[in-house]
Amino acid sequence: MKLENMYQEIILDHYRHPHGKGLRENVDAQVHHVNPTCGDEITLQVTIDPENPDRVIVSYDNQGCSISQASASILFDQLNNQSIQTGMTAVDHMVAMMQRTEEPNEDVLGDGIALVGVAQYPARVKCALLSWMAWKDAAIQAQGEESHA
Amino acid sequence: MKLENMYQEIILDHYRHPHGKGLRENVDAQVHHVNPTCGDEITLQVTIDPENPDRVIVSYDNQGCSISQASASILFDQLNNQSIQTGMTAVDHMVAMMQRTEEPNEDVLGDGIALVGVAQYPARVKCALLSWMAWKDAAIQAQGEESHA
Amino acid sequence: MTLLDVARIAADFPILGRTVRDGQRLVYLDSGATSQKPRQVLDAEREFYEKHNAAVHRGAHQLAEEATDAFESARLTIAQFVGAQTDDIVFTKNATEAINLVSYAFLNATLKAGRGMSLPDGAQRFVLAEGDEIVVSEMEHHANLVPWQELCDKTGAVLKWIGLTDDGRLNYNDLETVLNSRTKIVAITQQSNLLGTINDVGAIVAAAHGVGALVLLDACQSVPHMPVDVAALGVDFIAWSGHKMLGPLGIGCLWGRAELLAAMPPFITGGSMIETVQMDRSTFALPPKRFEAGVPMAAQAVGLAAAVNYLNAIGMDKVQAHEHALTSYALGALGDMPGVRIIGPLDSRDRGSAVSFVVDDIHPHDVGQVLDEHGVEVRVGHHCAWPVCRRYSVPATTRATFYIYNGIEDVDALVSGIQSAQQFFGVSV
Amino acid sequence: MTLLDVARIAADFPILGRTVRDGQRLVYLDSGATSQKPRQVLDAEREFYEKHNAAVHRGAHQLAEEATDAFESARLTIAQFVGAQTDDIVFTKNATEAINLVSYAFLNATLKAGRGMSLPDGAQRFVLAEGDEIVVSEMEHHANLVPWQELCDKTGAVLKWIGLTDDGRLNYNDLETVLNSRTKIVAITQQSNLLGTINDVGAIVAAAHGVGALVLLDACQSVPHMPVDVAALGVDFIAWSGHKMLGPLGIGCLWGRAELLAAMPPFITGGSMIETVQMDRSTFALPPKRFEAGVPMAAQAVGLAAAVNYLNAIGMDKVQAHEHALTSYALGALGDMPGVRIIGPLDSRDRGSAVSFVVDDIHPHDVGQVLDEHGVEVRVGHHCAWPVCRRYSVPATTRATFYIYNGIEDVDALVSGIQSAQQFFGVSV
Ligand SMILES: Cc1ncc(COP(=O)(O)O)c(C=O)c1O
Ligand SMILES: Cc1ncc(COP(=O)(O)O)c(C=O)c1O
Repeated sequence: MKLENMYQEIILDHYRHPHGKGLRENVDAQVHHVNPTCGDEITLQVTIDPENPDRVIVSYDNQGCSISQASASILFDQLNNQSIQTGMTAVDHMVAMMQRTEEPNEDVLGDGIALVGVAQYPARVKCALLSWMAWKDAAIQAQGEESHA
Repeated sequence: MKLENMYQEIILDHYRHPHGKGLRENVDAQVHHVNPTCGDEITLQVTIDPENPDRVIVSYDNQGCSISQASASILFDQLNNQSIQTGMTAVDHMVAMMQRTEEPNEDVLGDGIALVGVAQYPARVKCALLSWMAWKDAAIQAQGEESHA
Repeated sequence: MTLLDVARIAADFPILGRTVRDGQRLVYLDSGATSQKPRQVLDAEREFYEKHNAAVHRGAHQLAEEATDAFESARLTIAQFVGAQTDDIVFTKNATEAINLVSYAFLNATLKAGRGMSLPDGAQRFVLAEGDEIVVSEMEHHANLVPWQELCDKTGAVLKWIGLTDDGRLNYNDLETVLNSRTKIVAITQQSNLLGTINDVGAIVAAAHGVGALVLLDACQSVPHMPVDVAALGVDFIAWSGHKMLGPLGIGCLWGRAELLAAMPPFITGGSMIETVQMDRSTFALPPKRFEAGVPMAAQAVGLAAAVNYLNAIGMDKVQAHEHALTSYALGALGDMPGVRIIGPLDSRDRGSAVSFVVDDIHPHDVGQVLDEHGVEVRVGHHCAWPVCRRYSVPATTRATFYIYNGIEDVDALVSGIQSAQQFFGVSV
Repeated sequence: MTLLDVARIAADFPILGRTVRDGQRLVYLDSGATSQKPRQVLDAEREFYEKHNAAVHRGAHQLAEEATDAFESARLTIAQFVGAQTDDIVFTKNATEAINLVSYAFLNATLKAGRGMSLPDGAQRFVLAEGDEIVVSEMEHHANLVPWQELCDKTGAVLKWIGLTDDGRLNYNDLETVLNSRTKIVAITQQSNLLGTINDVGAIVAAAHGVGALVLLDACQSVPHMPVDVAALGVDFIAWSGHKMLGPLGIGCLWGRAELLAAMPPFITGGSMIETVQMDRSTFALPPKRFEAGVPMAAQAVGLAAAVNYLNAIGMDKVQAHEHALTSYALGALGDMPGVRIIGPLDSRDRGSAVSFVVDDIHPHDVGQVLDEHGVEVRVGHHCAWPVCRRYSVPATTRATFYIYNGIEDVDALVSGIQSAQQFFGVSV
C-alpha cells in the first residue's frame, strides 16, 4: 500500500509522541502560521541564547494532521539548540526535498528524511512545510531583533 | 441575393429622402435614444395638439444606418397626426413583426411592412426599432405631462 | 428508496470511467466543491466554439448573431430553471462574484450618493449610513461572509449574525434579537455546505422584510440539488455557481428582483455595459447588461444551459429524492460507526447531502488521505466555512457530498474507507 | 512577404471550415473582438474536464491535486509567455475585470485608509486624495476608461487624458502638459483596437515614472499579436484577455509587479483568497490568490496555456510579421479605393492589424451587412471606443482585424465586398 510511503512508522511515532511541544515565556520571536486550506496552525518561538548566538532554542505549540505534527516534532529534534545557519540549510533542503529537486540527506534532516513520501502528495506538502516555514520566519525576525539590539 | 429582402427599394427611398426630419420648438416631450452597440441616435419629439388630443405631432432628428433612418421616416408617415392609441398599436405590431410573432399588417404599418426582412438579422432589429421605442417613450411622457396638467 | 439509475447516469460522465491511486474505482464524493460534467455539457460548449464562436452583443455578422442568440437562449433556459425572467439573470464568473456584485452595489451607491453623483432611481435602498446593519449567519461560506465584512469596513456599517444551535441548525430566535430597523440586508445560505442544514427561507424572509431589509440567498448548494423557484422563495437575490450543477467552470449567476437590479449602480465597468460614453462621463445600460462588462463567457453559458437541460430531463424533484435517500443512508451508516461524529444535523429532515464528520483521534487530513488511497474523494478542511468549525470546536472536518452519479455503493466505500483509516492509525474502536 | 502557412493553420480551426449566408466561405476578420480557437485549445479544455476536473486549491484528493497542478502549470506557461514570474499573474474573467481590479485597489485602499482599517504594507501608493489625478488616453477602449471615470466619481480624483493627433497617433506633447506630481496612474493601451496605432510605451513609462505615477498597460491588442515582455516594457501592470489570443472565453490576466500586487487590498472577496476567517474579521492570502476569490476557471486556464503553446510553436515574431504584411497590403488596397477613408494611421509603421474605415455615403452598419452577405465578418460600430469616433467625427466605423489564419485572399474578399456595397447602395465612385 502506498500509504506507508507517506506514513512511515517513524512519522507516526513523532505524531503520537511529539518532541518539545509547549510554549515558553520571554522569547526573541514568535510567529503564528496557518495552512489556510485546512486550518492547521502552529505557534513557533525562537530564542537566541545570549551566551552563545549559535544556540537557538525552539519552542512551539500546534494543531493539525499527523504530517504537520510529526514534521514539527522532527524540526525540534533537528534545530533546537542549533545555529540559524544550520537551520536555514535544513529548511532549504526540506523545501527542495518536497519539490523533488534534491535527494533526502539524513545528515541535514535526521528523521525528516522519512517525510520524503509526502512529496508525492502535493496537497500535503504544505502540511510538512508549515513548521519549517514558521521557523524560518521566526529566525529572520529574531535575527532582525538581534541586529537592532 | 438575400440582401434585397432587407433593403427593399422602398426602404432605400426613405433612407435617401427621409420624411419629416427636423426638430421643432416647444414640444410636449422630447427623448434621445441611442443604440449603444453602434452609436446610432435619434432625438424624437411629440406634441399633442391642444385642440385635438387625438392628433399627435411627431418631429425628429437622427443619425444612423439606412434601416434606422428609413424606419424613422416611415414612423413619421404612419404616426404623425395620429392618436397615441394608434401609435401604440403600431409600435406593438412593429415589435411583434420583428420578433416574428405576427405577420406584417400594411394597414397598421404602411411602408413599415417593408422592414419585415430585418427580422431575419437579429443584430439589425434594434436599428429598425430605435425610433419606434423612442416614440413610445416620448408619447408616455407627453401623456404624463397631459394628465399632470 | 427512490434512487436514480446511477449506472446509466454515470455513463454520461467521462471522468467517472477513470481510476485513481493505482487502479481504484473513482468514488467522487466532492460534488459540493465542484460537480463533474456530463458529455452533453462538454459537447454543447465545444459545439459553440466550433460553429458559432464570436463576441456576443458586439457584432452584426452572422457568427455574432448566432453567438448572441446562443448566449441569450442560454440565459432564458437558466432563468426558467429558477422561475425567473430572463433579464433578471446576470452572468458572473462564479457565485462569489455574484455576491460581491450586490455588496459592491451597496458600496458604490453609498459613495456616489455621498458625492452627489447620479444614481439610478431607487438606489437609495442601497445607500448605507454609519451604523446601518448587515446580517449574515454563522454557517456562511466565506463567499457570503467576507464581502460583507469588507463592506462594513469601508462604510461604517455593522456586521451582525444569526448563531447556530448545538444540533447544527440556525438559531431562529436570533432573527428577533438580531434584526431591527437598521438592518439593510440579510445575506444567508439556503443550505450549508458544511453542515448540510437547509434553512427555513420563509421565516428569514418574513423577519427580514418585516424590518424592511432585503434578503440575499446563497443558493450554491440548493439550486444544483433541489427545485428552486425564486417567486416561491420570496427573496430579493439569489446567487449560485454553474460548476456545482454539472455546468462549466467560470460561470455563476445572480438573480435579482427587476426593480432592485434596475436601482443598482454598476460594479465592474467597461465595454458592453454602457449606454453612452464620453471622455468624462458615461451612462449605463439596463440590467442584466449593466452588470456584464467585457466580453462574457458565452460558451460557458451555453454549457450551463446544457447542464440545466440535463437536470430537467431527470427532474429536480427526483434529484432531490435521490440525494435524500443517499443522505439518510449515509447518516445511518456513519451514525452507527464507533469513533465517528457527524457535525451537522443527525436526521435527514431539512437536510441536504453534505455530510461532515470527524473521526476520533485521526485528523481529517489523515482520514482524507486514507480515503483517497481507496479512491474515495472527499474534501477535508474548513470547507471555506471556518467559523462553523470554530462553532463546533473542531479544527476541520472530513466531508462527503453526493450527487446524481453517486449510489449506495459509494456510501459503503466511504464507510469501509473510514474503517481502514481507523485500522491504519491504530485507533481502537 | 513573410506570411505564415495560412492553409495549414486554418485547418486547426474547426469553425473556419463552415460557411455562412448560404454557402459563402467564412472570411473571419473580427479577431480583434474575439479570436477563433484551434482544436488544440478545445482538446486541452476537454481533457481537463474528462480526466482531472476538481475544485483547485481546495482538496487533497488525487483529482484535486491533478487539477491544481494543471491550473498552476498553466499559470507558469502563461507567465513565461510575457516574461513574468508565475505568482505575479492573476486570473480574472476577462481583461475588463483585470483593469477593474486595479481601479478598485485604489478605491479600496483609499476607503480603508480613510477609516483607519488595516492595509497591506505599501498600500499608501494606492490611496487617493481629493484632486489626485488619473490619466488615460483618448484612444482607450471603454474597459480602460469607464473604470477610471467611476474611480474618480467615487473618490474626488480627477480624470485627465492624452489626446490624439489628426493622423491617429497619441499626442505625445500632452505627456508633458497632462502629467504632473498629482498623477497617480497612467492607464493606457499598447495598441488601439480601433485605430491600430501602437503606442510608444517607453515614452509613456518615462513620463509617468518621472512624476511618480504607475503605468497600467491595456495589452488586449498586443499580447495576442506581438512578443510582449513585461520587464522590457517597464510598466507596472498589464491586462489582457485570453479569448483574443486563441484561448477560451471567460479568462483574462493581470500581471503586476510583485511589490505592487502585495500592497493592494483585495477586490472580489470570498473563499480561497483568505488566510484566516473569523465572524468579524479576516486576513488575506498573498497574491495571486488574494485576487482570485471563489472556485477559479481552471479549465479555461488550461485552455489558455494550450493557446500559448500554439502561438509559441509558431513564434510571436512570425505572428507579428505575418500581421504586419497583411496590414500593409490592406492599407494599400483600401487606400487605393475611391470613397474609402481609413480612420487611423495610413502607414504600417508602429501599427497593428486593426484597420478601421468609413465608406462615403454608406453607414458602417450597411457596409457590414453587405460584407456579411459575402461571408466577410467584420465589426461595425464604435468598437467600445466611442470617444475615438467622436475625435475623428465619424458616428462609427467598419473594422477589419487580421490574425494568423487570415491570408491575402481574405483582404481581397474585403475589398471586393466593399465594392459590392458601393454598387448595392448606388454610391458613385
Ligand atoms: C484594447 C482593448 N481593451 C480592453 C478590451 C476588453 O477586453 P474584454 O472584453 O475581453 O474584457 C478589449 C476588447 O474587447 C480591447 O480591444
Ligand atoms: C454555500 C456556498 N456559497 C458560496 C460558494 C462559492 O462558490 P464559488 O466558489 O463557485 O464562487 C460555495 C462553493 O464554493 C458554497 O458552497
